[in-house]
Amino acid sequence: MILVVLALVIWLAMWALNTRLSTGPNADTRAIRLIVPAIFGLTILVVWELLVRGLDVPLVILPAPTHVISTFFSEIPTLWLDFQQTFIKGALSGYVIGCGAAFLMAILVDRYDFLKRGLLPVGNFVAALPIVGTAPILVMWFGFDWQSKAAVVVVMVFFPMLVNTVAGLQETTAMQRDLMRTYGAGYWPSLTKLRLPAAMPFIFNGLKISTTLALIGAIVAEFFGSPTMGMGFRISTSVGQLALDMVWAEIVVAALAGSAFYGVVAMAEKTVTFWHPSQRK
Amino acid sequence: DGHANSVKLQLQWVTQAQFAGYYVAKDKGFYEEEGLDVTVLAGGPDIAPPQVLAGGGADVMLNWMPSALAAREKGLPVVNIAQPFKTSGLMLTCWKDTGIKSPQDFKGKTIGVWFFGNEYPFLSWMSQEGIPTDGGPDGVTVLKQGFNVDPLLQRQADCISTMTYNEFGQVLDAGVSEDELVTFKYEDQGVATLEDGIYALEDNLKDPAFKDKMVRFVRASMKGWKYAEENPDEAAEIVLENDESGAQTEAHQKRMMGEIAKLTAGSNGALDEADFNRTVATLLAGGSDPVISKEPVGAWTSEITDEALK
Amino acid sequence: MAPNATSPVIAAKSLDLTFQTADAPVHALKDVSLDISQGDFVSFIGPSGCGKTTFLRCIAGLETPTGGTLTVNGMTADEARRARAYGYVFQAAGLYPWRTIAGNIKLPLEIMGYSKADQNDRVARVLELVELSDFGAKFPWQLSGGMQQRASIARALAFDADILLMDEPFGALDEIVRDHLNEQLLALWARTNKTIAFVTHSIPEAVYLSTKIVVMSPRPGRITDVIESPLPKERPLDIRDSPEFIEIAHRVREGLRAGHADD
Amino acid sequence: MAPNATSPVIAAKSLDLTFQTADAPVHALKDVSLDISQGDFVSFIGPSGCGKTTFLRCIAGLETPTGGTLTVNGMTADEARRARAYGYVFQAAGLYPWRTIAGNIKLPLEIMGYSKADQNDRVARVLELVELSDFGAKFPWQLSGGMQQRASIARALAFDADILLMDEPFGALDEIVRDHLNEQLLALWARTNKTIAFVTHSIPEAVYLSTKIVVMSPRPGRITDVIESPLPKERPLDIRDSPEFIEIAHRVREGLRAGHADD
Amino acid sequence: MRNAGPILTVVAAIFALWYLAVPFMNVKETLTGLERAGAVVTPDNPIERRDASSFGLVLKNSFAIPATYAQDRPRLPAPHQVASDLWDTTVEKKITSKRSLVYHGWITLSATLLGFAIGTGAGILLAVGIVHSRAMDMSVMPWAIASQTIPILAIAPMIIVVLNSIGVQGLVPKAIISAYLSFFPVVVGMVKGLRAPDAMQLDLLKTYNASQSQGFWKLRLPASMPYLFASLKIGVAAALVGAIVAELPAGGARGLGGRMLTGSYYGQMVQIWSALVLAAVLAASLVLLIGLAQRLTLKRMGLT
Ligand SMILES: Nc1ncnc2c1ncn2[C@@H]1O[C@H](COP(=O)(O)OP(=O)(O)OP(=O)(O)O)[C@@H](O)[C@H]1O
Ligand SMILES: Nc1ncnc2c1ncn2[C@@H]1O[C@H](COP(=O)(O)OP(=O)(O)OP(=O)(O)O)[C@@H](O)[C@H]1O
Ligand SMILES: Cc1ncc(C[n+]2csc(CCO)c2C)c(N)n1
Ligand SMILES: [Mg+2]
Ligand SMILES: [Mg+2]
Repeated sequence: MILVVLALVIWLAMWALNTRLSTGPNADTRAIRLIVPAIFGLTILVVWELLVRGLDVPLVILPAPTHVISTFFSEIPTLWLDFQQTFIKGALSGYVIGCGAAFLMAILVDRYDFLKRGLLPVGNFVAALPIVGTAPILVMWFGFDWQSKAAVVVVMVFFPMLVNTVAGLQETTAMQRDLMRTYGAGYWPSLTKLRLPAAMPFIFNGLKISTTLALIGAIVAEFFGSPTMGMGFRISTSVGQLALDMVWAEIVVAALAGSAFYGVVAMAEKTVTFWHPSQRK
Repeated sequence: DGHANSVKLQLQWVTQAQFAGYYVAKDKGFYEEEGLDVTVLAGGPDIAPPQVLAGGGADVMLNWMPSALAAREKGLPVVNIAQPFKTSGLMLTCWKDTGIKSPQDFKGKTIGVWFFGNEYPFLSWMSQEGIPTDGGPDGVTVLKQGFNVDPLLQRQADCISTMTYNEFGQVLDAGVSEDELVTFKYEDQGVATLEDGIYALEDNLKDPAFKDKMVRFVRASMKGWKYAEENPDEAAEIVLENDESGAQTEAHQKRMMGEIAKLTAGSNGALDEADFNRTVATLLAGGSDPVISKEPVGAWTSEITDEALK
Repeated sequence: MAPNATSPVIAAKSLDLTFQTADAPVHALKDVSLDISQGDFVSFIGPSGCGKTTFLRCIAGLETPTGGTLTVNGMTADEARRARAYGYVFQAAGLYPWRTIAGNIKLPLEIMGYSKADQNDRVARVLELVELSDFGAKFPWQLSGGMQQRASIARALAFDADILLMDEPFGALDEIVRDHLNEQLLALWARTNKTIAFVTHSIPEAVYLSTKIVVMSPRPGRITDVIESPLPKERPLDIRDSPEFIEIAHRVREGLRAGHADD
Repeated sequence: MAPNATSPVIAAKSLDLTFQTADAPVHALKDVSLDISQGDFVSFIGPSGCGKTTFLRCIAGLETPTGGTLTVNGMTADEARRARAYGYVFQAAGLYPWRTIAGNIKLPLEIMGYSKADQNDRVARVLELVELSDFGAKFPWQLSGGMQQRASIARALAFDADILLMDEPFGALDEIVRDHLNEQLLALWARTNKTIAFVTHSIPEAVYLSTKIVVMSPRPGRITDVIESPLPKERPLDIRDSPEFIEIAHRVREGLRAGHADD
Repeated sequence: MRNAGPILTVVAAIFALWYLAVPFMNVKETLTGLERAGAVVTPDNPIERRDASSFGLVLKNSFAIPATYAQDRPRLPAPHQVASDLWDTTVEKKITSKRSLVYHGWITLSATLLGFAIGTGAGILLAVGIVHSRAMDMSVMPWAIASQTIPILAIAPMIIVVLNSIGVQGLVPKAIISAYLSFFPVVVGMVKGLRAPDAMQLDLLKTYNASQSQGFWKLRLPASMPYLFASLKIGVAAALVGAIVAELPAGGARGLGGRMLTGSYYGQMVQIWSALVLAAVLAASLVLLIGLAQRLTLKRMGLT
């Protein structure tokens, strides 16, 4: 009980601290921008730890963070193996193929209005197919290894990427397009010199959304059949063994990998679309 | 209080004739005769019954012993209080034309295995055969098989795990004849582990009222099982009525009931210590990463069945 | 293909243009006839919506008239556009934000296939012309509005078109910067003898710059007055305080007010 | 709390304002002193970035000066804002697009807690004042730019503030519409005897409207000239062709050009 | 409906491709079946056939093509197989029957709607908090993003068990998982929307000395409406996926998720496809409905 009360107290104290920091004089410095969310995350971990201990939550329901962290470090070789299988082979290859195909398709769709009016609504419908149903089908078609995971990822990222890229290619203003016409510029010059650069912020929006989708897709697909490694494989079998610490260690890997992937794409966005108002300053 | 007579039972799979005894006992009023109000909770591939038990979502669960013993080692003290299944229905089913005749022929082949705690008997078996399970020409390539038989039908795997009462039938239903197949029952290989036992939490069993409730529960359940064995078609009908997914077919459930009856036939509900010891031996022998590392203590009790079968 | 001095560079005869919109059709140009000769500086002035932009866009081949004839350099407007007969300056600078100032000016040169060396030469030359030599490597948002507008003029000057179409190029600028750019534009025009068609809202600007002021009125858009300016080609800024100037400005304002009467 | 006629309504003494930005601090106002009396119409003119808007925002209590003193109706600017001492008209109309014209005008009345009946009365009155009575139920986008701007003026007039702060309210309009609104604004001012502070880029506009023209120059923003207008209160539009008018305009232009010299 | 032509063409093209693909996808199992029934197929060895290309097999055994469209356990069911199953399970069955897809669709839909309501409510509240409290903005937002990298399928069972243990069962746990997926798009959209008013619109209120709550009701909320609807469309589709995911560990195999699961479990591909199609139809209808509400609302607000 003491631990529970302590958890509450810590929560309130940290919240007060964060409120002070974020409204204080240095609120806009880089350090504070990093520290505030860090404190928040740390608070959650501490409160979680105290509650698990205080309320005697069984390990098989929810392990304490310290437990998860120690498992994380002792199981690094396994986690690394799973990470390679799921992230590098499954998610990344699916991401590249899916986003690449969507990009090319977007250029076609943008060029032919007929496709835009016909394909996008149908695509919208197809995108609504839940992964839980498509994953078993794709595992059946593409086998147990990473290829089927990549296929699931392709299906998941294709449409968000397509929609964003198409929207981006139409993002130019009438004036920008007219300028091209005054130069008598044909399709390709206006694509490469105007519409693609102008579409970049949207394309990156699609790429960013797709990062988390790719990882989740690859993991979930492994629930429906896999070789004997991979993050989704480990999660589902560890649940069966009630090794919840391992489950959470994999979730930590997923969260870290997902956030890092997102961060890398966001950084690339910053360099490529440095000119966009949202990136300046 | 109201809880004194209410029991929640967590199954380890969706509603099917594998659990006919419990549905029959409920439907025929055997539980009611014992003054019990029983709720049967269906399971599925994402449900770990021990977790449900630990969370208090159920009072008793059905489980395969490897998974239950693993839970015990993880600090969740579950105890087997009855064992309605005498024999194991687990087997590997292989295409004959792959040339597999004996376990030694598995080398270089691809085999589908159920994980989720069910991989240990297989690993134990392979280590007894001296076959590595990490692929290569001299080992087997293991797949985590989903819960259907397509990997075999589509030849993504040379062998897959099946239950005599369910998946094996599905293979046959798909038009495959038995002489195209080679099967290896775990029972015959000496690596069978106990399936579908009834488990409760150790702490709860210290409470006499709970114990009494379990006694009545087991007694009524066994009555249900024996009734199901004798009236397999009626039992299958009862199961169908209780199926919420609407996906089961009558033919399938009737055949399953017939096969299930063979597995429960030898049991009056009491656990045979020899079976328990064989299960433990199999699991302790299992490969480099054994599911249990030491002889379990107190993992089963005869107190309930002794009382129930008096 | 330079047209000889006597035949007009731009010749519109009974031009008509109706936009088909969702509700009612909009009659944007009605019976517009106008000749513009080599070396003319023609300003178009008129209330909002009178069709100034539409007329300029017709000349540029960006809009297709629904009636009448229009020739530019003796060709149809669309042929002239493909032949890159003119440079067009929009109301806003419209620089591409992902290109530097130099990159923006290079854009038409790349598209028209100038050689690399020639591109750099021309960029340097026009940057100097608009007094932005130090800013070639900057991005548009790093420049003030007036500087951006000068860059967009440079962009239209970088290639060899001897018609310049300008749609309210100085609309967004403050009066002083505007005066300054007006002076520079006049100097450039005097030097190059280009033909300039210029849309503006400002009466003093129109009077100060033009050899010919076209007053338009809306609904439907038509020409109500064409005023030939008696001002000399050499025009210091304070010519605007001279009686002739005020006289012309007055006439323009009267013409405008007449067109506005129905508001 | 109406100040007596002799003490100024707005009094700024050595006002200073420096913005702290990521790189260098921006000195937006330096040593600005100015008195505005009841019933004055004061125009602020100056090149872009000279601090006109900043000064107006200081008066409105939207910006806090970093030095000097400023009183509005004898209070600090912030107190005056809380006392709802003024109406503010922004450069763009800034109507809320989800409210009808009447709804937009009602907005300040709702916030200030006027009764329902009073709200409707006032809306009807100011709509009539700006000649928009028929358009109360329309949404902003259904009106032309000029009409929107009039609606935003009506919004600032709907409640009882006798100071009106206007930041380039007619910047986006064409010259004819602008002339028309200028006339109306003058009439309104004559009728109500409000105190008006008015920012503009246009020299003729400043001269035409004001009793007092404040010329500013940038980097750092300061007042370089204050010109009292000798024009009568009654001003027909063609007063702009009169020699006095041209004379003042000339003086303003000179003041501006001096401030621009460093560009 | 000027899009009808292109849509129909695309749909027709998809069906054509689909029909074209069926023989290639199903040829191996079909040949095995025919061989068992006594037909002569080339090659006559199933292992050789496994390693052969489907293309060659179809060419060499063209007589088997009709049979590929009528498989019981097809790798790719033909469209008419799916259509007739859909017809059987929606129109031909009483909607209270457990074999009716309408019954299962309703189970999923009810969890979806409840979850969507919870998720939208929570999302809006969180967004309001983020917009009004800097501390919340800085600390919560990065973690809200991180929360979306957690595979929901992995923690869904835990959520169900934990809720179970505090006595929450039935519809609510499913709705909560569905809410977990739908709240994020709403938060992101609403934060953007509540911050949509520009400096001038905010300053205007300041000149009226308006209070924070007046600012919220009269400016921020109306300004956020277009953003709200855009995110509701994404949110409702996510809620449906969440409800389906939650049905896997919820037990009982009820609902469309349950249908997909048991379909996969018993190798009834057609059943999976029907459930999939119905799920997509549901999602599309929900999105359409929100689009309708959007048009009505924005029209009344004069925003279209
Ligand atoms: N693409 C279009 N579709 C329909 N109507 C149009 C289109 N372009 C212009 N119009 C209409 O044609 C008329 C003339 O427009 P135009 O842009 O030429 O006016 P303008 O004189 O340039 O006005 P401004 O001074 O405001 O730029 C207007 O009524 C306008 O609404
Ligand atoms: N919030 C701010 N933060 C930093 N600098 C600012 C801010 N607001 C204005 N400035 C700077 O202060 C100076 C004066 O700006 P202000 O907007 O008052 O000019 P202005 O005279 O109204 O110009 P314009 O005619 O372009 O509207 C400019 O250099 C501007 O960049
Ligand atoms: C969650 C979970 N999934 C599968 C099994 C293994 N198992 C037990 S019964 C059965 C069905 C046989 O037809 C299977 C596959 C398990 N124990 N727990
Ligand atoms: Mg125009
Ligand atoms: Mg300003």
